[in-house]
Amino acid sequence: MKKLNAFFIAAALAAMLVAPQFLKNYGVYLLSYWLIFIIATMGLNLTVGYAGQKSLGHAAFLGIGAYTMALVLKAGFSFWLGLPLAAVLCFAVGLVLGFPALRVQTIYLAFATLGFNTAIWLVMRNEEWLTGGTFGINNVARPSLFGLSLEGNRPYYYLVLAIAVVLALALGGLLRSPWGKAFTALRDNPIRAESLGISVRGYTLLSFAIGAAYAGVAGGLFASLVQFIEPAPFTVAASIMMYLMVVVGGPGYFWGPVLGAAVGVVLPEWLRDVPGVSDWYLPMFGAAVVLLMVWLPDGLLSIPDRIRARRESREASRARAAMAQKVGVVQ
Amino acid sequence: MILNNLSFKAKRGRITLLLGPNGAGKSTVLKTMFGLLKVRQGAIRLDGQDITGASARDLLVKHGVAFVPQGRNLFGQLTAFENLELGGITLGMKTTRERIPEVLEFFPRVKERMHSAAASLSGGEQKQLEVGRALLLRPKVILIDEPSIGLSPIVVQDVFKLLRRLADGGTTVLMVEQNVKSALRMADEAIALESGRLVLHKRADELLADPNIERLFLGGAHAAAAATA
Amino acid sequence: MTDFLQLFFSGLATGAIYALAALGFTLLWQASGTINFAQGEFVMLPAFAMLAFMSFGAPLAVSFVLTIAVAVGVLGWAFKRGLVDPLLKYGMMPIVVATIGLSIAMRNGVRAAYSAEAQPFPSLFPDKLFNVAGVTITMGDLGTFVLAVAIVLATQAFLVKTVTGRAMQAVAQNTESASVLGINVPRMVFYTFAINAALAVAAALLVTPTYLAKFDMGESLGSKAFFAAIIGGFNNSRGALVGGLIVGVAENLAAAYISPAYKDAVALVIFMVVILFKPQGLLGKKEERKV
Amino acid sequence: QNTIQVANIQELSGTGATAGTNFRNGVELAIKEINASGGILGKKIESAISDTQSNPGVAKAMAAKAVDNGVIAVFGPGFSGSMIVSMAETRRGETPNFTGAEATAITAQGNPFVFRTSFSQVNAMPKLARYVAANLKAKTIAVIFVNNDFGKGGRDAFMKSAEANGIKIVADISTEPGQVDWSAPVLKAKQSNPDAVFVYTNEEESARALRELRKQGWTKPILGETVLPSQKVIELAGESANGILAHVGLTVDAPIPSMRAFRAKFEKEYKYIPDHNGIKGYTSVYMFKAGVEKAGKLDRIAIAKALHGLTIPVAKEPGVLMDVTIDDKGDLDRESFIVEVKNGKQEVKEILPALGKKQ
Amino acid sequence: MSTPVLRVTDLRKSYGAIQAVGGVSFEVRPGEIFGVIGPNGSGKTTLFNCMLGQITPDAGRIELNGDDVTKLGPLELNRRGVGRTFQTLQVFGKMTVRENLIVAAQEHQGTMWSRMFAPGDSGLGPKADALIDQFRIRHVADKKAGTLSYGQQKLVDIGMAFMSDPDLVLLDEPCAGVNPSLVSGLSSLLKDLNRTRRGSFVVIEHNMDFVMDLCHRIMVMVEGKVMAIGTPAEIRANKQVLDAYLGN
Ligand SMILES: Nc1ncnc2c1ncn2[C@@H]1O[C@H](COP(=O)(O)OP(=O)(O)OP(=O)(O)O)[C@@H](O)[C@H]1O
Ligand SMILES: Nc1ncnc2c1ncn2[C@@H]1O[C@H](COP(=O)(O)OP(=O)(O)OP(=O)(O)O)[C@@H](O)[C@H]1O
Ligand SMILES: [Mg+2]
Ligand SMILES: [Mg+2]
Repeated sequence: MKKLNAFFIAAALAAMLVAPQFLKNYGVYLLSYWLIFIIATMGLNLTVGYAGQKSLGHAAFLGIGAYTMALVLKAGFSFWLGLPLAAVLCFAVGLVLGFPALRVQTIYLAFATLGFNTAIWLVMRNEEWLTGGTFGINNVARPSLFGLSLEGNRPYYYLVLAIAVVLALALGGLLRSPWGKAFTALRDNPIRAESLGISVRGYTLLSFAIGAAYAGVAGGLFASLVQFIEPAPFTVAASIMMYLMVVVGGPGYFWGPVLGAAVGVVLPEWLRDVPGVSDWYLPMFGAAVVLLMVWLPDGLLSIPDRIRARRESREASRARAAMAQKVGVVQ
Repeated sequence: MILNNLSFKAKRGRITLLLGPNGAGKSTVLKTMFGLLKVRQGAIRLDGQDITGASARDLLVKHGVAFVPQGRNLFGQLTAFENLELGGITLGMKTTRERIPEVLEFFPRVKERMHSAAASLSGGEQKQLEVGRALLLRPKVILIDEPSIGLSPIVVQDVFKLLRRLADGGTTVLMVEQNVKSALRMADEAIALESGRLVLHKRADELLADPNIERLFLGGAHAAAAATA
Repeated sequence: MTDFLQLFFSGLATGAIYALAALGFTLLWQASGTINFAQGEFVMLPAFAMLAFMSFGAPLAVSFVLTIAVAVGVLGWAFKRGLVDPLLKYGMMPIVVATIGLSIAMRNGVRAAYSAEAQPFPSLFPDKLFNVAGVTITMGDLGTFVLAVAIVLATQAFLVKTVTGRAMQAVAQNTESASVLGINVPRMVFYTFAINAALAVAAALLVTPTYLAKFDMGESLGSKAFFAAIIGGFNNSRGALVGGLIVGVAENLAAAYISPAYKDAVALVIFMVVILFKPQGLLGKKEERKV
Repeated sequence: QNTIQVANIQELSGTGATAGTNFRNGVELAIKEINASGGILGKKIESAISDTQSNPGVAKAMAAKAVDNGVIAVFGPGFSGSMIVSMAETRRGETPNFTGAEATAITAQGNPFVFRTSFSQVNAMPKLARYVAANLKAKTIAVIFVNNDFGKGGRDAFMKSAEANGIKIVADISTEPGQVDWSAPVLKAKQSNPDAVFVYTNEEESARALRELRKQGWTKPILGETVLPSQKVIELAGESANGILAHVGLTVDAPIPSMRAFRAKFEKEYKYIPDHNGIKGYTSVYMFKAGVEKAGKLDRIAIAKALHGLTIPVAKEPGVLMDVTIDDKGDLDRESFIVEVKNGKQEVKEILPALGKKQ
Repeated sequence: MSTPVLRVTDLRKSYGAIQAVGGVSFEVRPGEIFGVIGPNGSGKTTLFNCMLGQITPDAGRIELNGDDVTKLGPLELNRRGVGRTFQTLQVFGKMTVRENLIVAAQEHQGTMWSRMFAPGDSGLGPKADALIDQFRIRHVADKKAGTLSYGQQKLVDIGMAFMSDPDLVLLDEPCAGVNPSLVSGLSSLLKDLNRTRRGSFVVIEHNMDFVMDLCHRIMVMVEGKVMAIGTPAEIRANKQVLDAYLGN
């Protein structure tokens, strides 16, 4: 099983590495877009999927990251300052947003984060002196590394890929450590967790902050990818979309965001080109999401679990049947 | 698969006790009989009538079967009184209101807390409320899963006495208990399960008189099977 | 002062609209423990259905009745069977996401199949203006307000006072206990969704003359209603009314006296304060003891 | 290659859907006509429609895709934000790009491949302001605008030209896209007691604003630009629309035979009356056609070059509906109208000459 | 005499008109097994929840090893070596039994920072396995705790309370729903821990055989007040207690 997994990962990574050679600008751009949403939803998956905090405000962090990057670049500083700054800023704001989560839980927390998102969006739209308001910020540059320009779509894609891989490794490590269990405990039963010395406060705040930092990095990369930002991609609707990606992929599954972001980003693009769909690609996308949920309520990545469960129950019943024959029934 | 090739009879007007270690499948038996879980194979009959696969509602309304599950099964935000009212939802509001005071007589503790939210009651109070809610229906058959959990000794005795009285009045009682000794004292028959299989079916007084009883139950049902086989 | 009153009364009329849409949220929450992110689209679709019936020459009243019948079937029964039944036991996340998908499908489906243009919608009320103490009120505002309040109160009474209503709530709180008590769970859940569908049609009838029939009308309506429901209390239908009115009035006053650009922020501030200090909403019931 | 590949990239879903759909339909109608009458240089046009979801990130992707596919021209998108990012792609692909977007920044960057299909707000607003100052003698105006890039851009441009014409802005009122309750903005406008109110919002909001103005007993002039007196707003607002006075760059109600004919064709094809975006889409294809024909070959750079400084008279190319001149930045110039809404219909009060002619 | 492990002085908690706990005082000595019995609704669980910081008492004082801990929350108390079980089942339903046990003690290993890089089971695997065997739940060790039977979940809950080797454990009806054979096992486990580690326990229980056999001293609560404190023999002989609680 472990070997199979490693093989899959290696194959996927290899595919991601060579893919741009076979794609034109659009394809490469789309892949970068997808990777950026993988990074963002990896963070959200930590908050929602692992720690069980219902957050509907993730797009706000994406936005904060994007604006940080744009403003840093506009001010003449480097991309390489912008990216960590975006992460740190989002980490800090994430910590602050975590505080409501200490007071309210479940849907009420979802409401609170949704309100937070709207507030951030209002600031982005109305504070024209800072954010350019509805006109947005144009000509956001792409970086260069060791004198190598990453301006082109391909080089930039490789940068995004590298960052995504590094962040995935970091998250994987974190989740495998006792922290991962603590987050899950928090999700399952915070009252019990608290009485076992698991700091609900600490882990809740951290789950928000780390999740937010991922979104911040994603936002920074996003700004440079599109090279123009305005408030629209950071609305509550965008948060809801990211939430959708996490749940469709499989909340609490490490690779969930990869599939979820594919559903959210790549699927609609693919549907555009399906013959006969054209104008109906969005309704089809919506319907696909509904069907996916009905079919796999625990997300796409629950498929292996399902197969395993089925196999196990088959084996168990076979074993019992054999046993029953041997023992017989006492009357 | 949790239950395996299990057959037994519970007789009318008798208290049949379902015993066994944790995870033996006792609760599963009751849930399955009450139509909450699907039967993979086999049949459940009531008075000779096949009720396999009947819905909980049909069992309750048509066949007079009531069920008191093991876990928490109250509507936490409603008051104790409202919970009782809902308990009689299949009887109609008028009958229910008439019967509630009778039931409350048995459980003075609940009566005092009648207008508190069910979730704010203590564990034992909640259990009493649940038992009371089922008695309201005056069922012909009552399936009851570990009524003694959380009840103080006096109340356990009271509940057992009450069940005895119901049985003597013709009600069929099928009860799961871990409070083995006191339960055996009031029951008519006992069945023991182990890993979803039936390992013993005896008269309660016989089992109680068995000099090995201590060892039987302290040593687990495996020993019981061995002893009786 | 007249200005203030003008704003206040206009706000009440708008708030009543929000309340009506918010009612759907509270109803589904109370009676099935779900949140329907397609609630706005559940209002949008009947609006177009009524327009369609009218385009075949049916009068408004007939279209309304026909649409209710269709909605109970499609938005009630089919929604329950196709989406809620298979997902309810998996908790809230899958349902929420499925309804998000549904809203995307409905919104864009109407756009692709019908049109992206806004369509006018006939008002139930004559186009008449009143002038009371310097405050102008339209017949439509007044009628909408009165009907919306009546509908909300009637729904609340139904849930609390009738046996069926109580059984519906019981199902939402604890499905397993409800079935143990012999409550017909599937039927109660169906009632919930049927009523929700019918309410959505009523909301469409009252709301669309102002909102105009447009494929994305559900989006803003849905989010305002959502805020309203939270402020009032998700588990109380009267809360929807209170929440709706508060949002409607507060927005207006904020736009006039504070900052129009931040008018949405005012509803938001109220919303945040309510969530943090009384998360169950102004009229909502407190959650239960946990240990 | 036997066909001319073009991309029709528009806001077909999301907030820009109404405008985008109109523009798309206009483009498609023109293509259909051109193909029916033999195409351009004997070749048929084939268009690939794509939806930006009103999202710049997606618009950029769509433009990149179009360039990847080697299209000869791109039509759209119409959102200024989307256009700003997508035109970087078409510039990279050296592909002529026609847009309905109005923001000044689009042609200000010196991109040799962008072409407008209507006035920019900076060109349109002075015409309105001049007319208001001269004919209405209004001294003070309240401005109600929608707080998005369209509304904000129009407001900025209008305020500037109003002040240039000696008109004072006494109230500057922002509203939300999709706003339903208009009592507060209208009340604020009333309180500032201006000689006229200028309303610059999208269709539905305009209709609601008009109704609220009537409800609150507004009797002074209501000024607008293109959207406010549009057919859709009149349909939605009913009687409340009467009395609007507005500058209109393009209107299907213009007393011009070619425009009437277009309106009829469009309505036949799509079962509704187009707004100015429909005209923009339609005429842009004919502008493209004129460009290609002038260049004489299907060469993107040559086409773009040919279009700069080109004047296309209706006499030569009826599809442009009105004589139009494209300047060297890609901005265009043509006649426009001052209209008044009476009995639910636009009536042209005055035809304003093209800017170039006047000076 | 050494300081008591736990001293409760005049603790009070009311819910509106209902006085759940009305002035309770007692001490638990080091190495003592202290029983709390009383009729349903007499305030035992409420007392526990107050002592463990789950709810705030209206008045009174709680001392742990001489320190005032009245205002501390469950987290802080756990860090000071207090473990507990719950009357209503509280396990991590989506984690396996083994994970439940491991997570129950991991926060007592190393620092937050070091835990970030520690192995997934924090080195607690063997300890968890030992408990699993002791409770005879090996066959369900890798099942999700939420799918276990009532009694099995109860055992997991009890096991979690002991994973971090607490000095004081508060158990709320540990025997409820547990098979008699395991009840006696539990009894020996507690006695064992009490002897070897001098662990102190407070046990709420309705199973009199268990309480009388296990506890050194027993407190009887009625209507939120202390009716009697004494050795099992004294309690058994107390007429008042017999009437109020034990029956014949
Ligand atoms: N939903 C489920 N999924 C998987 N296994 C289950 C599920 N429900 C019950 N089981 C398993 O079935 C077995 C029997 O459970 P059941 O609740 O019937 O036991 P029980 O005899 O009532 O035990 P107890 O005395 O502890 O209440 C247990 O091993 C349990 O783990
Ligand atoms: N949150 C609450 N709101 C209102 N009343 C409460 C609340 N918590 C407890 N009570 C009341 O306080 C009393 C004491 O409850 P508690 O749970 O402490 O009893 P207990 O001694 O543990 O009983 P049992 O043996 O049945 O578990 C009960 O009558 C209960 O109804
Ligand atoms: Mg059981
Ligand atoms: Mg208790």
